[in-house]
Amino acid sequence: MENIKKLILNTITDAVIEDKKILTVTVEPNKLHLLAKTLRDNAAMPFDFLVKLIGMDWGEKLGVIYLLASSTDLSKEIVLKTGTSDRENPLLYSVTDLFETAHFNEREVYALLGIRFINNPDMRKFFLNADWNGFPLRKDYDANPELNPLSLESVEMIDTAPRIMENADGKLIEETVNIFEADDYIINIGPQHPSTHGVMHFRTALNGEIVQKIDVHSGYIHRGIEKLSENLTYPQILHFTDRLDYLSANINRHALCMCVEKAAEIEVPDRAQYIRTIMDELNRIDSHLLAWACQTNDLGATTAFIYGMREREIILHIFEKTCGGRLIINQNVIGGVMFDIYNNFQKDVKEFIPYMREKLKEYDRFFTHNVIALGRMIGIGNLSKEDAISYAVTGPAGRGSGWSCDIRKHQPYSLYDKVDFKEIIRTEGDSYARYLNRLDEIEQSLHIIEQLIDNIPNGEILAKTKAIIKLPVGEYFQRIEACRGEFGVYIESRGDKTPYRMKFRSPSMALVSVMPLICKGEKISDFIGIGGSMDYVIPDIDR
Amino acid sequence: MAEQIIFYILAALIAVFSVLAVTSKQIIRSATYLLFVLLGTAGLYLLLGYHYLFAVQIAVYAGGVMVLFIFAILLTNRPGENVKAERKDRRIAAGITSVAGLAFCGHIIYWNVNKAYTLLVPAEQKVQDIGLKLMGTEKYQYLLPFEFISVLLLACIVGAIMIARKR
Amino acid sequence: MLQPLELTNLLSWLDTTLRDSMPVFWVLLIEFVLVAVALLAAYAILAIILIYAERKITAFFQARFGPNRVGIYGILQSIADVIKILLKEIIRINNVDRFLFFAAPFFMIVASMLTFGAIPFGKMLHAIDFNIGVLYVTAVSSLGIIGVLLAGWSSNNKYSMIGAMRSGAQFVSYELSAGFALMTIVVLTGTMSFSEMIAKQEFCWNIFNGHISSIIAFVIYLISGHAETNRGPFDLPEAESELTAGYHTEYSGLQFGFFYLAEYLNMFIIASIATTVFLGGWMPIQIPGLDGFNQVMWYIPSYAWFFGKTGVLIFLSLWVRWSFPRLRIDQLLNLEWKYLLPINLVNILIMVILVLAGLTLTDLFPVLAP
Amino acid sequence: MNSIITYFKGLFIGIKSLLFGMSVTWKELWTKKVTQQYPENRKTLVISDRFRCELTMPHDINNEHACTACGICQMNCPNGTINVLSAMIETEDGKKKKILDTYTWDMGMCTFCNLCVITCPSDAISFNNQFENAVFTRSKLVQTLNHKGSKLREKKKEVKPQSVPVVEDKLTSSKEQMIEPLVETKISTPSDKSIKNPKDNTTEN
Repeated sequence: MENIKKLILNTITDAVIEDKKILTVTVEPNKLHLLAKTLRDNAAMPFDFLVKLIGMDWGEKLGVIYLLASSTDLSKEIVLKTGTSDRENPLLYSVTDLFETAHFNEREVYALLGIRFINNPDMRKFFLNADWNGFPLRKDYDANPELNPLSLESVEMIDTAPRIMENADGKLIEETVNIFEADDYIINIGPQHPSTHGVMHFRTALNGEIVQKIDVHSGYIHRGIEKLSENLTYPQILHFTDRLDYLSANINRHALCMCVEKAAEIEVPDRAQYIRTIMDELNRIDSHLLAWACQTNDLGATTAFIYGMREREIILHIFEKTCGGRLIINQNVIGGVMFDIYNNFQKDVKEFIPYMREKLKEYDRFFTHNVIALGRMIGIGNLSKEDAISYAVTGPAGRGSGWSCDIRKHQPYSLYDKVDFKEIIRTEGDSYARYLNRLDEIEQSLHIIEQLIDNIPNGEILAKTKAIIKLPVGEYFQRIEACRGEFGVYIESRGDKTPYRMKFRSPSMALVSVMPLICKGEKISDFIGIGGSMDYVIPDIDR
Repeated sequence: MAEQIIFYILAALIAVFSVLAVTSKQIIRSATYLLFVLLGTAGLYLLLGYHYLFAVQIAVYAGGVMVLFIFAILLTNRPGENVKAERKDRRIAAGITSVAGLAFCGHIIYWNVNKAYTLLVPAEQKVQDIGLKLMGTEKYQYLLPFEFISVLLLACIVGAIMIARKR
Repeated sequence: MLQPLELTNLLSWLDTTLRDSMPVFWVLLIEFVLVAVALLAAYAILAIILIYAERKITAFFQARFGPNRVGIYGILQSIADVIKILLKEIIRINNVDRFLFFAAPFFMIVASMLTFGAIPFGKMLHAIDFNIGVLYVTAVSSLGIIGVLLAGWSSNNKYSMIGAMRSGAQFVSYELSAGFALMTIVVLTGTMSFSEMIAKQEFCWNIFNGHISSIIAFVIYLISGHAETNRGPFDLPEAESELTAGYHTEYSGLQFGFFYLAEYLNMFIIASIATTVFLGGWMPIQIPGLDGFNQVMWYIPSYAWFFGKTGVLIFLSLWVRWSFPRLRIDQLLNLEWKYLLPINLVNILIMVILVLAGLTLTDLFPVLAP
Repeated sequence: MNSIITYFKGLFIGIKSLLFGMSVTWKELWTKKVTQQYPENRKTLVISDRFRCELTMPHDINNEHACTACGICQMNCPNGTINVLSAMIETEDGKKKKILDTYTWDMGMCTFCNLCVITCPSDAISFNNQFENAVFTRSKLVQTLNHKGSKLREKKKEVKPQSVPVVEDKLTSSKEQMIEPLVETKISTPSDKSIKNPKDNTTEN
């Protein structure tokens, strides 16, 4: 890291470097792009993975925090900060040309904080309509419903995007670009469509059956969880995490619990760690099963979908008996778990493991080698490793492109450094690789559970915590491997019982942002199939 | 008697739909009316007991040609788009041509209508006979025209490929 | 031979009593009307039974119970659905070509009804017996596609349009294979008439008679027939996960009911043509020489044989439908143009050689000839 | 030649894979069905006892509950589902005392996060297993949990008598602390009450 520090100071002499847990660098807006580029192109340890892009309202300043990590070693992180004190017309420089994932994130920041980014190719608001008044995540936001009345009028979609570009002599030009050509044949896939896995809207330009361009519209179910969290205490925020990516509810909640525990220095009892890890892995199997089922359903195999649901039901039953929830399971709390395991938990889980293994074999016979399925997955939706990193596509999809991006291996948390499991990596990068990755990860999760289930130690399941949890002043990052990729929590605390700023990194957003790239030139049926193989969950995007 | 009633119904249908097919402003409707005309003709064949011709009429025209027509219209036209009215001089020309056609056909029918009754064989033709006639090389047999048609079709296919490849 | 359960007895009794009591013209008129009513009723009842059977069998394939609320084991479910569909509002949609929009479902249902009329359901249970039965069936069933195309176009909906275009491409391609597979058997039997075909299969079904070639033709016919009915792995025109409901997205109420009905009846029609052409139609299983056995087989009425064999084929079609993922349009056309059609052409050639060289089973073992 | 071999190899491998797939569905045709016939199996249906359905306030035979109307549940609820209305009465010895008037809970807004139950200092509320909650209007989802005419259960002897006043003092003394949600570190497992933390007062550290 010392080399990196030198590198930073060599590039930007007036950069402010703070030696916190994670190296934090604050620079002027106009130098950020250069610094990010230097860090990304640094050969020894390229910081080419933009983990989080967090828009901030510090009060006197508006700005952005970038959490960068190295794609070769995810545990190496750097935080970049920049900001502007112009609250009327805040302008920052875009890093979209360096990290493609920044594109949607910057649009999100624009919608929620009103910061516009120079050189971002498409500066429409993400999540919000263009006519939304005010910027919700700003501290001085006026939430009066009269400012943004509910409209029942049908609004014509305008396919033009404003943007600010910087030309060669450093002059800023505001312009509008057309997203679609006038004679494009556009169909709306979504917001109500059986295969968008939620309320998602893809405006798709077709040439016959072939997809030419996709424009992603999101935010139909945006609930403003990050804003809501600013007025709630940490235990209260917990129940929101389950509702982000509801299919990896337990894992998301684990992430927030860990972030708060780390900040408040709470030691989680061993028993709770075991329970958490087992539940996380069960949750992962559950989620991957659903992903498998939905993917098969997207490819038209309804029967396979129901088989997947059948196996998933057993896990849900275990969840229900453990903590009374099936989908939103409310198991983790700060300091441990809410419920201890029930009497027959171990027996049920141990019965499930061989059953699931047998069913995996059945899936192989039924679908994995099916000649039609192969034709619809092999070589479809190719995502190269470079693109995966640039778009920050993690999880089974990222690992299907040959990128080792499992946080459980790179930054082990809970008990993942004590158990033996393989990180499944395939290099093909197509739908089939992602499909197989999921099935193999189910197998690995079973393997992890097998190692833990008999060794759950006795003891407390909940650490003693203060009645009111206040986090010390500071910024806290927590990254975790959710079912769809890296889930992240960022908390900025000002010492209150509520966070000053809360940000969740949703893996699904990266998965959706890469759809226009990998679907281009594929057939419309394959667009659906690729969507199934990416397995995004919409509430995770529409936080 | 029943046959005559059916004949007049079919004839009226054919006549009405023919006119509609020509006068309709929307090209896809014209195609549909044309389809009804073809089906009515097939009905006439059925009435005469020419089952083979009936089936071929439906398979080739209704099932084959019309499907291609509609397909082509779907590919080129927008729903609800009307056909532009034709220029006046062309309309007059078309009127003259159709009257001439009517006179020509009417003449033939008028002078041959009695002969036709004697020529027509009321019994059903066997498919084998038709097949043998089509494939035969003797007098009143049709191998040569059949082959000519296939050459014509080949030319059409080659032409179609050429047009498609240019794009 | 004793055939006490055949409907023939009843029908001929009816015919003679009518002829005794009134002039021929009125007898014919009454009989025409009766036949038409019987066909329509059979059409509707078969559809109801098929829908119920499909839902139940599908459920069993998928570890579910299927309909089980209306009546015992849910047997009244499809009747309830019919009532529901009849009561539903037919929604008027803006900016559509109303005439074609309304006409499209009729094309579908008329085409399948016309085909339905030509099927021999049992001994003497024919509405029409054309001497070109096979050709007639192929010709008339091709009308249905026009309904699909018009429905897709006139709905003024892009999903419907894509569905209709897919359907068109699919139907035009697969009709070739289906036709060629039937022609293979026409080569074998030397006739296009269904009744003659059945008569020739008294001891040896066509599927055995032409052994290799027949079996290939049978499989190809099942595949392409399945594709023509827009079902199973070939349901691209209405691909639920892609196009919501394809060409009939905008239809509701009875209009949708027509599409639905036609789809199910087309499945039945394909199965029954396959039965008639390949599996001996209504002819019972008979073994030359074993008169006692044959007598017992004849005791089972011919329509039971017909529906039994058709039922097996329909089950096969359901089984396939619920086992495979959907094909993509290029895979679908690949299957037809790269596999089925060349195989079919070679197959016809093989069949011609078999027939000319006298290698069919009936040629080799004359005892099997009728 | 090679292409011909691959053509037929592909054909046969494809057919084989399809037959494998069909064998799976064939087997499934004969296995026991896994779905449940819900209204019929009502009597045998087992709902896990930790399953959270309706919030209830258990009353004993004397129509007494344990709710002291402290309002901690109301403060802890992230959605504002709970509304505790209290009334002041004078006890026989002349002291002013806060008692529960109405305790309403809006099921339609509840996310069943269990925070109210685990933070309740006096174990007055719990979730039950009554899962058939469908009603026709949304207003019916708002339920009053305390029964008519019910009153606070007298403290048993083993519970320290001063514990309740402590809470009351704190809550009434400082307005600031009223809004402080108190997350009590306590587990509530209906099946296994023994691991429950015996502490039932909420003292701030």
